[in-house]
Amino acid sequence: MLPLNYYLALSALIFAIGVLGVIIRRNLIIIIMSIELMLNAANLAFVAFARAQAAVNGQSIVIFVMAVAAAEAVVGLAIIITLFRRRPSLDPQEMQLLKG
Amino acid sequence: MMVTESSALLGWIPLLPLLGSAVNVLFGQRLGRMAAGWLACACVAASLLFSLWLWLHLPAGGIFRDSLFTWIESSPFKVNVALMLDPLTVVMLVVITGIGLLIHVYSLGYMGEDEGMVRYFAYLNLFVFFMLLLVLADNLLLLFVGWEGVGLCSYLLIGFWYQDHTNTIAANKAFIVNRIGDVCFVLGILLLFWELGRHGAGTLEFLELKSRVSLLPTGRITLITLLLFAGATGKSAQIPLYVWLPDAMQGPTPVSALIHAATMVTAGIYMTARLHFLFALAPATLAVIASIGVLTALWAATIALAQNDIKRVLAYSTVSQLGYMFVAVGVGAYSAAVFHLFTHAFFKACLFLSAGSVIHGLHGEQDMLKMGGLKGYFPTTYWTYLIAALAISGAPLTAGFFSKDQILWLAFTNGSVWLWLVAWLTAGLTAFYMFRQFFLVFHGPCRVDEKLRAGIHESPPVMTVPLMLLALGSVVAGWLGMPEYLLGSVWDQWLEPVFGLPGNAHGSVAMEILLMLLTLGLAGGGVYLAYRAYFPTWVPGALHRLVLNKYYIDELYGIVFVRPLTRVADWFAQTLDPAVLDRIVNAVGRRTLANSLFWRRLQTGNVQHYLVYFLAGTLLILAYYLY
Amino acid sequence: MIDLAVIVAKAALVLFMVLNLAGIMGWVERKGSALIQDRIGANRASVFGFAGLGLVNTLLADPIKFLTKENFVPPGGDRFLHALAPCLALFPALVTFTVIPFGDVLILGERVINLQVANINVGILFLFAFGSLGVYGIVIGAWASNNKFSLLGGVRGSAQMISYEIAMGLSIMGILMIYQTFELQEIVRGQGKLLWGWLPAWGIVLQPAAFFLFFTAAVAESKRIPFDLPEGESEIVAGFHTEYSGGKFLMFFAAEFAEMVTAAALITTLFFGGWQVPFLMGDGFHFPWGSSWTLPNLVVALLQVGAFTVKVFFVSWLFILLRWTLPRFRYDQVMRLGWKMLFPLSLANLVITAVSLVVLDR
Amino acid sequence: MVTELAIFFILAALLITSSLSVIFQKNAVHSALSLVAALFLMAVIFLTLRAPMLAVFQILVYAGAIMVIFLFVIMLLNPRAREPRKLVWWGGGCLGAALLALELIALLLPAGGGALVTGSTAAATFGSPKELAESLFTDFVLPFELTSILLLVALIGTVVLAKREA
Repeated sequence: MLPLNYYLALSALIFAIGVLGVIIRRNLIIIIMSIELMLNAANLAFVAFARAQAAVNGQSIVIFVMAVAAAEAVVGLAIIITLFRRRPSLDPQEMQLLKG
Repeated sequence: MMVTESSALLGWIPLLPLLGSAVNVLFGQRLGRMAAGWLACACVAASLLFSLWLWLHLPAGGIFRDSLFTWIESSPFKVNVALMLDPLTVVMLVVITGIGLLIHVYSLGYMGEDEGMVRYFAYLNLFVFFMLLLVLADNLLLLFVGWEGVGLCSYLLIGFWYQDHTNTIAANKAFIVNRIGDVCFVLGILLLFWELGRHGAGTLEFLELKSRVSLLPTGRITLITLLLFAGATGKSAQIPLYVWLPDAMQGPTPVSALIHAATMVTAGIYMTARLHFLFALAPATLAVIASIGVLTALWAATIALAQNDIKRVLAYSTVSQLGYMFVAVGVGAYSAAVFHLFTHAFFKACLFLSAGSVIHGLHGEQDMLKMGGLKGYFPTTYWTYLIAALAISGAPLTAGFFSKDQILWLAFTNGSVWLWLVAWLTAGLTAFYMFRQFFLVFHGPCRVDEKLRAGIHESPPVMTVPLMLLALGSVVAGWLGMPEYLLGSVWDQWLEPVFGLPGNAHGSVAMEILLMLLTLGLAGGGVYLAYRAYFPTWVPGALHRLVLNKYYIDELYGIVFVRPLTRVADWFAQTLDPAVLDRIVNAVGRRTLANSLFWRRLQTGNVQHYLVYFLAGTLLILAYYLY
Repeated sequence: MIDLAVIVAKAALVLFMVLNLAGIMGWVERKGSALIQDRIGANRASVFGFAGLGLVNTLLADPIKFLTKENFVPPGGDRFLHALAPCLALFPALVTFTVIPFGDVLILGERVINLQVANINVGILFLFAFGSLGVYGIVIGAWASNNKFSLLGGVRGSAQMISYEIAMGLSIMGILMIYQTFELQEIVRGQGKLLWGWLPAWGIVLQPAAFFLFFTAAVAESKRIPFDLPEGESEIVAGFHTEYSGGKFLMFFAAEFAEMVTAAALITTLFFGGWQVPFLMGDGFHFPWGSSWTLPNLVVALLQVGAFTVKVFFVSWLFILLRWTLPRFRYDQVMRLGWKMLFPLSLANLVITAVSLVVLDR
Repeated sequence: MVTELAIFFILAALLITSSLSVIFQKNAVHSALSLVAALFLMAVIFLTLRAPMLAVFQILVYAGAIMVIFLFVIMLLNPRAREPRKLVWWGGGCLGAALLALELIALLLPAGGGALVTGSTAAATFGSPKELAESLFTDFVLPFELTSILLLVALIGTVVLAKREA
């Protein structure tokens, strides 16, 4: 009989960790992994709400999130591979061609 | 109680020509020229069949309605794309699809050798679509869509031979002059909706309008109707906006017949007839309409007296006849106006097409001074032209006789003697200029260039058969609306559900017959004068020159409107603009640039910096929600 | 308390079975290779000069040999991951066996014992989920070895296993549609039905195409010849386990055979009727010609477990036979087979099954 | 109750640890493996929330497929770059993330209210494949089909991106 709030707080923490990863790391692959963490945090909240409200819809949405995450990850990695071929670095700070 | 039936067939009437147009635009070149033409004809023919079927099944005193979809919904403003078919619409449908079909078929011959034939038929079908939309619309906004659409097609078809610069100029002129009227028209629609909305009854549907317009004060209605009528003067070529129609003759002749004689230019009449319940509440507007109508009729007729271009005579004649119709509207005789619209469509289309046949036979020659004595060359066209000319002149038992006399009679009884007198004079002028043209073209010595003379030929059957049918229509179409002292009017009964019973004429049958005889006498005089003046030869004079140049109205407009406007525009462009506007604009630009130079530092190109901004924004938004 | 004991007992039984089957298969493979290559093989292990019981000797001698060898970690390698990798390789193979039913129900007094360690409602997906984790063992092992050949093996392995997982998953969709459940026990029970009164409705009968597709994909998933690209000893030394020795290598070695046994058990469960013995119902045999032979529940359960074991043996033998018969594919051939043959064929099988199910349902 | 609580806190502690490990590991491979662990733990939490299908998908899709591709790419590129970062970034990042966590919790907790997640309100079939499938193929059938298009687009896009120009 755990309160929903425990899960929500956990979800918020994981999300914040993901955000932190995106900001402080300078490796594109790890940045994408941090984004996956954030998506998972959202999933956790969905599943917890679904359980609390006994509505399976929340679980359905998680499946869509997973599909989108998969698409995002492969396309992101393909872009990284293409970038890496041009310049062997994964540091986003070295990719500043769009500087204003 | 009005019977309202829904019919899915209704939507197909305008849709078929649209499909035909779309197919011709997309695949016309691949279909081939003749296939494209026949396809266009088939679409209009199918529309005609549908129209006839619906006509036969129209319940007595009822209408057909079909709501296709909701176009705009912004409460309380709701407009459906919905169609409505009542007796008035039936009349217009018969004119548009019936005469339209004949003209389509005629075009197969007339445009047969033109390289833009596919484009021509695509435009023509598109025009039919918009015209059908205009008359089938069940609300004012949809009518306006059709209204603008036919304007567009008119523009496209006037400038059809765009390689010639004068055609493009004529097309632009038609478009711009129409725009002036359309602005007033839009204002009228908006004002109507707004005023009704203030009474909590905002709507643009005709049926609802009819029951709600009585909410409005007379002053407002007068303003609204004047604005709407201003729109009609543009579309239906009335003073002061008639100047575009003669120039519109630069287009192909079948176009002149269909758009600039039979259908589009009558849209103004149709609109006023459709909104007759509104106009009926504004006597002042009706007086204005009658005056403008009769003035236009006389004015255009006098110009027509001296034109040498075969099509321009007919164009001014059209303006003049439209004036007649407005006279009828002005005296509240909507049924008579629509009746004249109907008969006029037949004989004017016939005249235009006959003229087109002559032009076609002479390889594009339009100057009547270079014709003459063509009777032998054009056996069929000669007779069709003669019948149509008799009809427009009001020869007994032809269509024009009944419709024009009805208008004259109603002008006399419901209007004033002056109104009748001017219209009566115009009838004489009409007979004169029509037969002047007739004699110049078909009789007297042949003045055609020697080089051309060998190539003169009568048109092929694809052109002459429509001519004969139209000539037939020019005679029998009028029999629908015989006056009370003959058989009585089927016409008025048919339109009775729309307009109500025609008001009792304050006059006797004897008076009516007397007036008819007077008109007949004057018309006969006109024909005789034309015979005397033009049959062997003819000598121009000073007044003639004035009239030939259309009273220099185009020049007058040029001096009064165009040149001052140009000068003001020049002043704006050369003085005001650099001094004030440019400085403002440049200052804004400089300021923006300076700002941008500062803010672009945010645009580091580093994704993670953006993410930090993103995070900061998220934090702020969340904080806002928290507190 | 007794429930817990039953579960522990079942888990222990399964673990015992898998590990022993894996060991036995290691011996069978050597014997099989010797048989096929027409030579004497696997007869060197002897206890006190007694080599007759080769199987027992091998089972005991191999672990002892491996465990006493030096446990080498290459310099520059990742010590922790180097040790973790073999565990990760062995773990999925053992865990997946928990959802495979090895018998129907055993009735001991009042107690009805389901002869399956864990009956979960997403059983087959669970199996695939853990099967898909098997790739981590070789990938991590390869990376942690700090060796280019190892790394190549790991990269090959990850690409190959991901590719074949898709065909594998898709090929059994037809089975799932026919038996309408994710639970393996239910799938096996569904295969106990008889078609036309005499033909057992085994998966291979209803979905022959799926069997071949699944079998091929399963061989590829177990990284055995002809799909042993991650090892490829003639190209990249020994692939991902080049830098492994001693106990860690033993675990990789055991993992390969455990994986093979698990795959065989899965194929048995899905296509060969699992623990089903033809015509054997819960209370004995009912033959199609009308006669029946009533048996006590214990005997039935033993027969079923026995049948299951025999079938697993048979399929494993197929694996071994295949290994010593076919040459290795080239890397691009492996990829082409997976993506351009198995994947579309599985899809086609899926569509055809779905359509025929709808048609037959009408 | 105590057991559940203990399980939850153990799982949560492990999950947070592995998540932190994802972003603080120097080596990308270690990060990826930490993420695998985190995803696995998430799957277990899903199980405790009666979402067995999602737990299995989490392992199958995330751990079994996506993360393998991550590892594949990491090994293929084998990046060995140092990541120098100023203290400002670290401090600012940590501060921002902490703030975000606090704000999110402050926002979410009222939304959660006093609801209990592991109560017995749900039917026994809650989260079963059948129920999930019914939800997916009735309420969400359009998004479901659109997702398939998204995946197809991603597939083609990836092939086009990663293909070497011939």
